[in-house]
Amino acid sequence: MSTQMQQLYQQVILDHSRSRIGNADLLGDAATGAHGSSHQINPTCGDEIELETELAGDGGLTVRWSGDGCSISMASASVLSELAGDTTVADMFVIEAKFHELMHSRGTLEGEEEILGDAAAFSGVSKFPARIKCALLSWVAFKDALNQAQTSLEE
Amino acid sequence: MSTQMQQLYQQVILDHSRSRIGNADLLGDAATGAHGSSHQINPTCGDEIELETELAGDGGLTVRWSGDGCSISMASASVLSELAGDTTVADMFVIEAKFHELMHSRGTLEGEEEILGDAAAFSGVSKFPARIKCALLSWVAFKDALNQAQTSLEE
Amino acid sequence: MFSRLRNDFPILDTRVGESPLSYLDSGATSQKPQCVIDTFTEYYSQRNAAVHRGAHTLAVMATDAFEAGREGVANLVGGTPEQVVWTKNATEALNIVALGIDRASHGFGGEAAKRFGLGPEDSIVVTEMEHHANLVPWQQLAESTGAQLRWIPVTDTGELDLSDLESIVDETTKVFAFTHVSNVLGTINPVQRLVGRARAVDSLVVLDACQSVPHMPVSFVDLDVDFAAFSAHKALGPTGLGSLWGKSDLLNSLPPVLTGGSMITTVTMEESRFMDAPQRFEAGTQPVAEVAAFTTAVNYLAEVGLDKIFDHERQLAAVLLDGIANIPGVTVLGAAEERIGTVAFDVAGVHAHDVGQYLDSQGVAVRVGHHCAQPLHRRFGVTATTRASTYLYNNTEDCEQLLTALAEVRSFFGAE
Amino acid sequence: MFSRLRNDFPILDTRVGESPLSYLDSGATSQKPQCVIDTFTEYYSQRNAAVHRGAHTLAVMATDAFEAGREGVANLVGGTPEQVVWTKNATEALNIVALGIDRASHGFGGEAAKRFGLGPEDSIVVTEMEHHANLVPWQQLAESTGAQLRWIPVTDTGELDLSDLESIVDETTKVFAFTHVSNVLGTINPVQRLVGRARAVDSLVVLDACQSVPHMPVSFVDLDVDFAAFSAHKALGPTGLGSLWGKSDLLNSLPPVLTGGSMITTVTMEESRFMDAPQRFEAGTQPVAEVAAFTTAVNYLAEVGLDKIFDHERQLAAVLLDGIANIPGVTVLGAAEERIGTVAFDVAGVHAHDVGQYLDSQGVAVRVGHHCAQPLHRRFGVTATTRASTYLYNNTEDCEQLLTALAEVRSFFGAE
Ligand SMILES: Cc1ncc(COP(=O)(O)O)c(C=O)c1O
Ligand SMILES: Cc1ncc(COP(=O)(O)O)c(C=O)c1O
Repeated sequence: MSTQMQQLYQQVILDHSRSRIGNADLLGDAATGAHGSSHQINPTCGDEIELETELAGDGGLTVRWSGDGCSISMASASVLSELAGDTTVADMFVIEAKFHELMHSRGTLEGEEEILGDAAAFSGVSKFPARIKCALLSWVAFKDALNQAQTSLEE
Repeated sequence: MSTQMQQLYQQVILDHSRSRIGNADLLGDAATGAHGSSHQINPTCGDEIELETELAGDGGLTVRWSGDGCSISMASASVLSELAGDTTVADMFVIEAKFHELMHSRGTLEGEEEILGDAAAFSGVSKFPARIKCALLSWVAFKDALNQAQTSLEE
Repeated sequence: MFSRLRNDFPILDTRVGESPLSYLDSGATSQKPQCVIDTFTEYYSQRNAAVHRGAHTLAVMATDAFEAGREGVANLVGGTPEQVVWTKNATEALNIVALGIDRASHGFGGEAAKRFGLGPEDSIVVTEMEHHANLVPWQQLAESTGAQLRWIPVTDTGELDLSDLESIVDETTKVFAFTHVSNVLGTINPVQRLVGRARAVDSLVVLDACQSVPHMPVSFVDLDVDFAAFSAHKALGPTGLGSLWGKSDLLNSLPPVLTGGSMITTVTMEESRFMDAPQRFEAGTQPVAEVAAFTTAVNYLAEVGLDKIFDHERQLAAVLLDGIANIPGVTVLGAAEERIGTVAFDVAGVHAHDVGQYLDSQGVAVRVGHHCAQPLHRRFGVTATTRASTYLYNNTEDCEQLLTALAEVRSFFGAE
Repeated sequence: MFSRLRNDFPILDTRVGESPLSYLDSGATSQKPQCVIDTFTEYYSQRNAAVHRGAHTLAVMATDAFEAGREGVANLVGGTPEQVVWTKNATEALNIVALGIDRASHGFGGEAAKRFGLGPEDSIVVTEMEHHANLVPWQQLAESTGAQLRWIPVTDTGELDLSDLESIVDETTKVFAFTHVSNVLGTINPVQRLVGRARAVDSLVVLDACQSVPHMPVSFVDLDVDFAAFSAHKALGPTGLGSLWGKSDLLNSLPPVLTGGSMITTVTMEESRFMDAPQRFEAGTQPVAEVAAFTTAVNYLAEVGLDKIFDHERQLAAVLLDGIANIPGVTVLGAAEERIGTVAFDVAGVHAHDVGQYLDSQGVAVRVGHHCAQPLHRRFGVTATTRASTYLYNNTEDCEQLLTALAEVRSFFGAE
């Protein structure tokens, strides 16, 4: 087994891909309060995710998702949900930007664990151009859904 | 000057291209009796010819044409008109077939002067694939027009 | 012979990490023998020029190469050189037919094109196993003309379910478009039976021959189809080239889609007249070097013999199918008897993307995803599969390399 | 520098009969430097695979090469990689726009595409100097939508006659399509002025950049055009490749014409959804090796410098124009100040086909005919001309070789 493969499929990732945090029934139209939802698809492989965000008054947020995809995309959604549960909206934007940067680093960056938590384990993915989209799928959905939630808050 | 060029532009061809036999005002709709007319165009260079045939009761025929094109295409129409004036319809079909064969011979055939007359001078053209269409333009028009004339005779 | 010709393909010596390359993705695109690669060098160093427009020596040589390619294809698939239209890929070829019919249905092409006209009372029939290239253009045509789109379903064994053929392809059917061979299941469809039905209801037949022409002897004349499409790059030829084959009277009356230079006879500012096929469909500068290279490829295939290639790949298919049957948790899609060496499978508990990644780490190049056949995957209840597809240069070792790696996948991902 | 780089082009060593080759037909297609030719060998021997669909190593390398090409083009002509769509040639690029507007006018593409809709109250404007590729598709669009086709006439000096610009391009004008540089006259058109007028009436601008991109620095961003088309094969790149450049919001709302695999997000049997640009317009397997080779070509051009290329060709144009002025009976079409090294001429008493044949016998490769611009030729009262067109690899000797041969033509054909 090549070390690249071991970096790609770190144990954290494999674990998250199996016990998926945030993977739950969606509220859909039943959602109330400041919320947003986004459906993203990776046309190359057909991977899909539907992701909902709910904003609490105190700046906390909840993420729920349902999806079908490879271990990288599912683990990424799980890690994202875990992080979102532990932090504020403002911090999540920082994390999102960092994660994005990491994914496009082509292996030149190390994931900063203090900021990224388990998401740092995805640093190996950036060496596999074809898999970057997998890792980002849920984050794209997250950004989109969060934007909607914030807009609904402002209204 | 290469010998190929001399074979292509034989003096007979250059002469015909300047004093063009059969190059005359067309009758158009004024034509009576067994006749036909055809317009052919070489899309590559825009060369055109409009050619009319008239069948006499005795199997003789007249060819008239008007056109705009290179020396090969104009000389070919001229030679054709000369031949048509000297022979019968039946013979012209033989000549047409021979000329067609000659043009597609890629230089492997000699033109038979007893049959082809001045048209034998076109043997050099067959070595220039891009020019074969020039040499054949009037012949295609002739075949088409002659078919029409014969059809109108049968009616 | 087949062990020897492998040496003609320089890319097969590549090493992936520590493993030799086992290239089992020829269903997507084939590798090229040295002689095809050399044709590019030779063409661009000795006879590159624009074709059909010049009297100069290079232009004549380029035109010769370009037209010789049509003869090569006609020898390969039947018919005459004029029946061979060059396209950028098979997708363009299929679109030329669908969009040509669209334009005919909207009054283009005059009297001659009326035979192609479609309306709300008509139907177009495809199958559930089509590649998107032979489905989406027909959906668009149905939308544009109001014609109904119908399809022949697929059985659990991955074959066309012909029990309702007579009611699906009926008197309303004006176009029947189907694939010769499935690019996912490897199934060879009963073209004769389908063409027979089309003829009975006087429907046009459009054959997607992308996965048949490279792998078995095919004659579009014997199959009696009206139009057929295939791509050069899947048949040892270069990228950037495909072909539309058609019956001449149909090609000459179908309105062209892409218009411009080299396909017209006269152009005024107000209007234009179009040439006959094949030029009619070849607007603009054509892939001339590609045609030259493909001509070399076609000769190569003819020398090896497509019957022999077919047998060789049947043997490889058997190795793959037998081997996979022994790997727990791996299920092959479809089980048709008549097939080529294309095998798609599902690995329980591991997503195809991850399977492909693992196989790649072991030097095995396969395709993962829906292989441009989403409806077929949905039919089998999956969104993505892993597909191994063979070609003449593959050998038993390539298959064994896949089988060995595949047996390790589920444990690597903890799916056992 | 320019004398040195000539050695990079192997075909220029060809001898035609007893003469060296003077290749003056780059307006039709350019020759390729060794590095571009080598890219084919390198690509097919080391990284050939289908792009965008696979996780395996070769597929990743092929995808990288393919996408890097977009970056190269964006560096060349401005904008971002997503604005660069690969096509088979420039003709396809122009057709994508014209046919996309056609489809939008017939209800395709939903709300977003409504902005493109054309009807009988609208007009499309072209010019009298267009290549058929930028004329015929607009004629077809006019026929399909009922819109009026108008054109800007050409003056005796071979320039656009802009005296009636305001009445030709008016409030009804929805599309204004014109060439940057004439492929016959060499005239460089005043793009800024034309775009200004289009903006004033809120019309789309489509630029045919086939003859500008290879020969001078061009920025589609600075020119502020909406769409632009050019071909790789005229810019040291391979046959089988062209490009459509567009503003992103326009590209993303224009309905695609060719549909099939790799341009969809979801496909059911009933309907399909399309990706954003550039993939939206790239159905089926793409010319990947061609993109890799063109990337090499673009780098080569950048290294030489398009400003230097422009100056070099201006000098050659002067040699040609001065020389021809001294040959009795030869008349150049047009006399624009702003021009590239493309010179079309008429020889009194000798048909262009014969002129070209004679020049070829002296090793000079030029184009003869209407150069896909029949209306422009009609405008100058001729059906065919002889055209010499230069590129960076040409030198003064090439021009002299043409001039010497040209001076002999009329006596050879007895036209003096
Ligand atoms: C001005 C112009 N427009 C369009 C084209 C068509 O380009 P292509 O043949 O690559 O489609 C050409 C060249 O043939 C041209 O010179
Ligand atoms: C069955 C089938 N049809 C159509 C296509 C499309 O061919 P291309 O990509 O050359 O357009 C393919 C391959 O991708 C295929 O396998």
